[in-house]
Amino acid sequence: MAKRSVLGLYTEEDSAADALDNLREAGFEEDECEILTGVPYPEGTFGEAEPEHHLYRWPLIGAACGFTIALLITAGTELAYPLVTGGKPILSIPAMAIIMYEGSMLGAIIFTIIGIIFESRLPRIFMGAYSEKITEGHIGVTVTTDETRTDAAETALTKAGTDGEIIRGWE
Amino acid sequence: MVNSNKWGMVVDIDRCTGCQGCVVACQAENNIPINLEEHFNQRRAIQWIRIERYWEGEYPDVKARFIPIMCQHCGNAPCEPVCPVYATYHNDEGMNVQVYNRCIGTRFCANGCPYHIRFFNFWEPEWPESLKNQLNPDVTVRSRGIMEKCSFCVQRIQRSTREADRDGVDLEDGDRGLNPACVNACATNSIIFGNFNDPNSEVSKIKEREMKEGGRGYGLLENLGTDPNVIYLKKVDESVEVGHGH
Amino acid sequence: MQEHTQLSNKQINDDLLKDILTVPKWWLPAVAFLSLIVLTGLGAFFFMMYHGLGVTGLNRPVMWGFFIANFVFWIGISHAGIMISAILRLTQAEWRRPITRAAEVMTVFSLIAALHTPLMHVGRPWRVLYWIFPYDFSRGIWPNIRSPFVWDPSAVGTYLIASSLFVFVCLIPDLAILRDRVKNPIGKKIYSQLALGFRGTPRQWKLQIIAGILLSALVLPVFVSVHSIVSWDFAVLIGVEGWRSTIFAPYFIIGAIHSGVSAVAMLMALSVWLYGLDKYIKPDHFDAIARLLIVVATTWFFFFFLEWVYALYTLESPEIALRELQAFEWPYGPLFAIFVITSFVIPVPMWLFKRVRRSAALMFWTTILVNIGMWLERFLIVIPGLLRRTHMTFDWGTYHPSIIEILIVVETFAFVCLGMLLFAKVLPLIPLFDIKEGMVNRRLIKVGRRVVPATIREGLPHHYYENKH
Amino acid sequence: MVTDPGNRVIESYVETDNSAEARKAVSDGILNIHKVTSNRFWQFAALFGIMFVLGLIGFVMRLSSGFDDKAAWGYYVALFAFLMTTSSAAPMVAIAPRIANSHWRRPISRAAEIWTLAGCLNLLIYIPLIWLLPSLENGRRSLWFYGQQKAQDMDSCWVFCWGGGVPAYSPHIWATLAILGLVVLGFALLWLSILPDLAVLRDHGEGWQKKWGRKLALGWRGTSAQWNWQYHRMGVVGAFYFMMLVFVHFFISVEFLMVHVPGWIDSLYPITHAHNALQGGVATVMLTMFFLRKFGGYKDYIGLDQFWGLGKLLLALSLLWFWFWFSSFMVLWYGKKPSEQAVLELLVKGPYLYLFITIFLLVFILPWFTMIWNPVRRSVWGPPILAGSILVGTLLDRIRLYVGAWDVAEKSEMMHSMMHMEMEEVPGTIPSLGIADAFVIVGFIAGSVLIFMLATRLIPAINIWERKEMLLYKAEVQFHRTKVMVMGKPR
Repeated sequence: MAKRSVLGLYTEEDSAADALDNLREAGFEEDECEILTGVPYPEGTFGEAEPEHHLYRWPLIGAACGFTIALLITAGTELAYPLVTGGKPILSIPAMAIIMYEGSMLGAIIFTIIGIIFESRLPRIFMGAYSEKITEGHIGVTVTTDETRTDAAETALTKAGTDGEIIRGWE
Repeated sequence: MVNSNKWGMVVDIDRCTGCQGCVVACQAENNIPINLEEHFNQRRAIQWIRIERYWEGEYPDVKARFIPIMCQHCGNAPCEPVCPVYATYHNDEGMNVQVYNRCIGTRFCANGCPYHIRFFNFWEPEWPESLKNQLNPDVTVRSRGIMEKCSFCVQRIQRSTREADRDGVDLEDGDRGLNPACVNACATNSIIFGNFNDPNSEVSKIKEREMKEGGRGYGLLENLGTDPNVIYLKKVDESVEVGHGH
Repeated sequence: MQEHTQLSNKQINDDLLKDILTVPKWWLPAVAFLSLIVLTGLGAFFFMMYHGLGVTGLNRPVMWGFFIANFVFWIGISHAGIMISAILRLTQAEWRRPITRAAEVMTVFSLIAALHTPLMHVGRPWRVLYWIFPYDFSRGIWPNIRSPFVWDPSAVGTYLIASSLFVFVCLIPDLAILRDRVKNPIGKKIYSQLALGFRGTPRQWKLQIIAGILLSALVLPVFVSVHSIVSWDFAVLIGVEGWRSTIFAPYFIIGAIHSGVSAVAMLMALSVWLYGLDKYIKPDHFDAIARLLIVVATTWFFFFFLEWVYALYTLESPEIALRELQAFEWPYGPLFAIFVITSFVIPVPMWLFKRVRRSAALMFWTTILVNIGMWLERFLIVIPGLLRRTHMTFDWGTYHPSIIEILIVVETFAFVCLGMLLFAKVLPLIPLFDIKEGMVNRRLIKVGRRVVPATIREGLPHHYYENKH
Repeated sequence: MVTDPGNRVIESYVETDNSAEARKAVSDGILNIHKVTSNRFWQFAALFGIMFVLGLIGFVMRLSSGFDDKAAWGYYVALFAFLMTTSSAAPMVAIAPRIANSHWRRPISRAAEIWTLAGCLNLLIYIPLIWLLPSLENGRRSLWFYGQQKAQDMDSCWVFCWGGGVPAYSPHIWATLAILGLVVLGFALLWLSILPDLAVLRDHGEGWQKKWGRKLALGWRGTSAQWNWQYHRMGVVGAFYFMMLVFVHFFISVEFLMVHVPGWIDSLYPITHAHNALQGGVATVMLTMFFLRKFGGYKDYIGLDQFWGLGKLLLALSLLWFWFWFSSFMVLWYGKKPSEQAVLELLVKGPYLYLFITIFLLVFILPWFTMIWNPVRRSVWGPPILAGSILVGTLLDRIRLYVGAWDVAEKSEMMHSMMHMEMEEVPGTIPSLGIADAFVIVGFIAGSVLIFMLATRLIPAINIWERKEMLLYKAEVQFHRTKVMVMGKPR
């Protein structure tokens, strides 16, 4: 089933919010409608649903992985080539601690970055219905749905008073 | 494998005349490039063993004091753990060995050594044509960019051990084939080399005698806890404190 | 306290992207000149590599010289970037908005600059991989993880990767803007690839904001560890009285923050002058960063004081002799005086005056002074530290940097400037979306006749608002 | 006129509810809670009072045992250090955020400042220590480098011999002045901050509170000039208090710890000690807030964001604890200097190993690894519990350091020689805790708490004027379809 996306552009936050309400009335699901803004607005400005995410798990997992790898590298190399230097023990824990620490932090950060990109549903291959005006301060309301209901979406969007512009795009 | 040897040295400052014989012998034995005047001016001369000379007293009654300083082969060597590539480590014969192939020349160890007996090859080593054939085949010629230092003439130790094993005899203490070049060259026998693990060796006896209270023995800068394998016997007259580190 | 000018998104885009979409006149000559210096420096490096380190002024016992001092200096500069952006993000200071990215980018480039010198100054640079990278192909041996020189790459590497990724993630929304603005097709293609199809949905924005805070919290501990480890390159050496002190790690950190925050202030002044961003970087920002600098500088001075007190406290003659060498003997005495005066005595009292704090020019020159002083500080730690007057007077040495060393040091400075210029050519040095967010969140509260600037608090959990007061 | 990114006019000013009623509501609300004194309060006060009496008994016992046996005083000094690390450091929690001008501090600052009153106990405890401070006569190491007669011996230095040394008793003078100064500054800070509230008591309080309010308020009328000065004064006094705190910890850690342990040259230590103080101070205030909320009836005033703010501080500080410890441990561990090895043997390994591990868990592992977890950090129960663990850990830490050091001071003769100091033998056991020491430790901690409780009878435990001030700068407004909090930043 081919998906289509429809985009309405607004200059007023409130009319964008109205558009969202209209869409809900017209029976569109939360996950079909999206707000596009060029600025981070406070959460729920348009009465949209608060996005759920599990970002905080990522660094913990990453740290665990990094720690394990670093532990293996440090302890492993020391045991694999047991040379005495400066009367230090073969397993010099304070020295290992430093590298294990760096390892965990590196793991945590890399996983966090991946997590951020993943959780914000990026990368997105097809832009769908999108307008360059959005990064100039316009507010877009887009509906992603199957072809049959695009007209309904369009009417709902226009009813809220777009600046006369409706953009259709493929998904 | 655990080796029973723990090589070490005793240097009797009381006997040292500062004749520099050990220095020359060391240069010849270990393929150390000729130290020209500019090397000294650049403070880049390489002397695995050097005689440090200190003046004592005011003119006219001024005395010269000499102390030969070579790698102390410390038990807790500050130079070893800081090397990122294991180019220097403590081998099981109690020696601090330098692996030229591993060295990449961070010179961390040279800064770490409180005795300044680690030398860096700032230039490619050069010998006059006449000396090309004099180079010792048992010793690597060090290229530029790496550290080097006294090895207790490890090549001599290896050879004698090998031969002793072959003939099935024990290494005898003070054997000239075993001794490092500096020891053989010393006219006044002020440097003695031997195995600290062998209670009958000369060095062990001296250690036994001199390291106890009232003895003349001390380790250079021993308060740093480097646990050197070289014992110095101080001048007999007690007023002198040459190189007696705090 | 900040003046209140509201700008439209369009205007912000036009202001901050103009130097990317068009080429300013001074740009090409500047880049050409800097690249020339960089090339000269690289030439010097290859010359050194070919002839051996004999071409430097190093000797026994001064085995490290300009190179390592410079390394420590750049690591120090690199710390401000993350420090500023992370601390200010976590404390939600509004004045951070225009500063953060420039600081972070400076972090990245100065880290690379810092990596130059230690890698160049090894005896056999072509074998440097053996040192940095734990692998076992040909030699049947691994790096010795007990060595601070193995901790260094692990820490600096982590820091470099972390900060570059940090910069990239915070760039995504601005890349989206560029994607929509850039006209030439190739550029548009590249930008839209980098923007990963960012459209600005509430989810994406929410994660952007969390990313800023979370990553700051994660990068701060790394930033602390990096300079601690760099300080241990020195502090673990038992034979060097001047280096072996436990305060080194915090002392290096606070010194790094001192020089780095000053560098950020310099950067702000420069971006005002070069890119005419006075609409975005205002006297208030200089004022705020100067207040921060006063605190940092004072703390740093306390650590400096402690380091000296304890050096003398040991009452060991080599230590005292070293301190006398550092502070009173030619040529280090005068350098020491310059260092103390430029890094503390002149700037801090000046910053106490509002007029100084609010003037870009004065802030620029005072912070330049600070960085001269801090470079000298590193120099005075490394070189006299090695020239220490030990009991064995036979080994006392001297050190004169050679032209090669000077060229390479200059190269690192040119490299960082060049990097910043090139970055600013292709990507905005001021985070557009951050500025816009500031505009959205900015409010005014009227108290009687007085108007107080206020902001909508972002990035806090919702129940934060709900509990009673 | 304010416009938004789209160049459209948005409402020009945010309305804050700072009407007279609202302000009255705040002061009345706090006063009403402040006036009532439950029976439970008196029961607890009595309990602490009894413990305090025990403490005084222990104090006398300790004094009667004389100053000759240093080891016997270890626990006593540990307690002194502990109080300096907690009650004296608590005001920092009011000072720092006030300078940073953050709003969450407002309900906290007063309680933090009241702790300065407990400083008079610290003074009492300090008095005997004057006789215990090692003088410079025996040529021991000191920040003053050496006493007079040793000056001539130091031939190697020609610059740092300040006119042939300093008076042998200078450490005593300096330490006394510093600690006295800290207490006095603390009182000044507290009094400054309560002036406007005393005026409130004077006008709306009743009975003895009214009387004392009149006496202490110094005729505060709240003119704009007075307010202006109020801010400046508090800023300056606060800054001084902070500097003095760092200075005092510098002294304590050197004069009471390091001079006793031969070869303990740890230049980082004074900073570590000061940092422990900050950590202990935050923990103290956190617990105080918890009890004020639970038993003091200030439930509506001490909210989640107070614990959240303090929790974040505590998180950062416990990570710093590890960093400071590791920074000095790393350097001492790496070298093999016998003197340093002996110090590690004394402080980390050796008899104090298990104690150290416990401290490590309580002060770093437990707080940090639980508070990185949001549900714990953003709760009213999590941070206080961890604050408790940190306080216990800090007390144990003081005991580990001070008891150990004073034990060595007793055993080690080397203290009397200036050069190459080394411990000739590391004590093998922990000195046992005498009954007197137990009394002193329990009693004086209880005493500090008692002083705090009694002080809250006169002084409102929540800062009324700062709380009112918040009305001006905080508002909840409608933003299109959502409600947001708007915060103003004055100055």
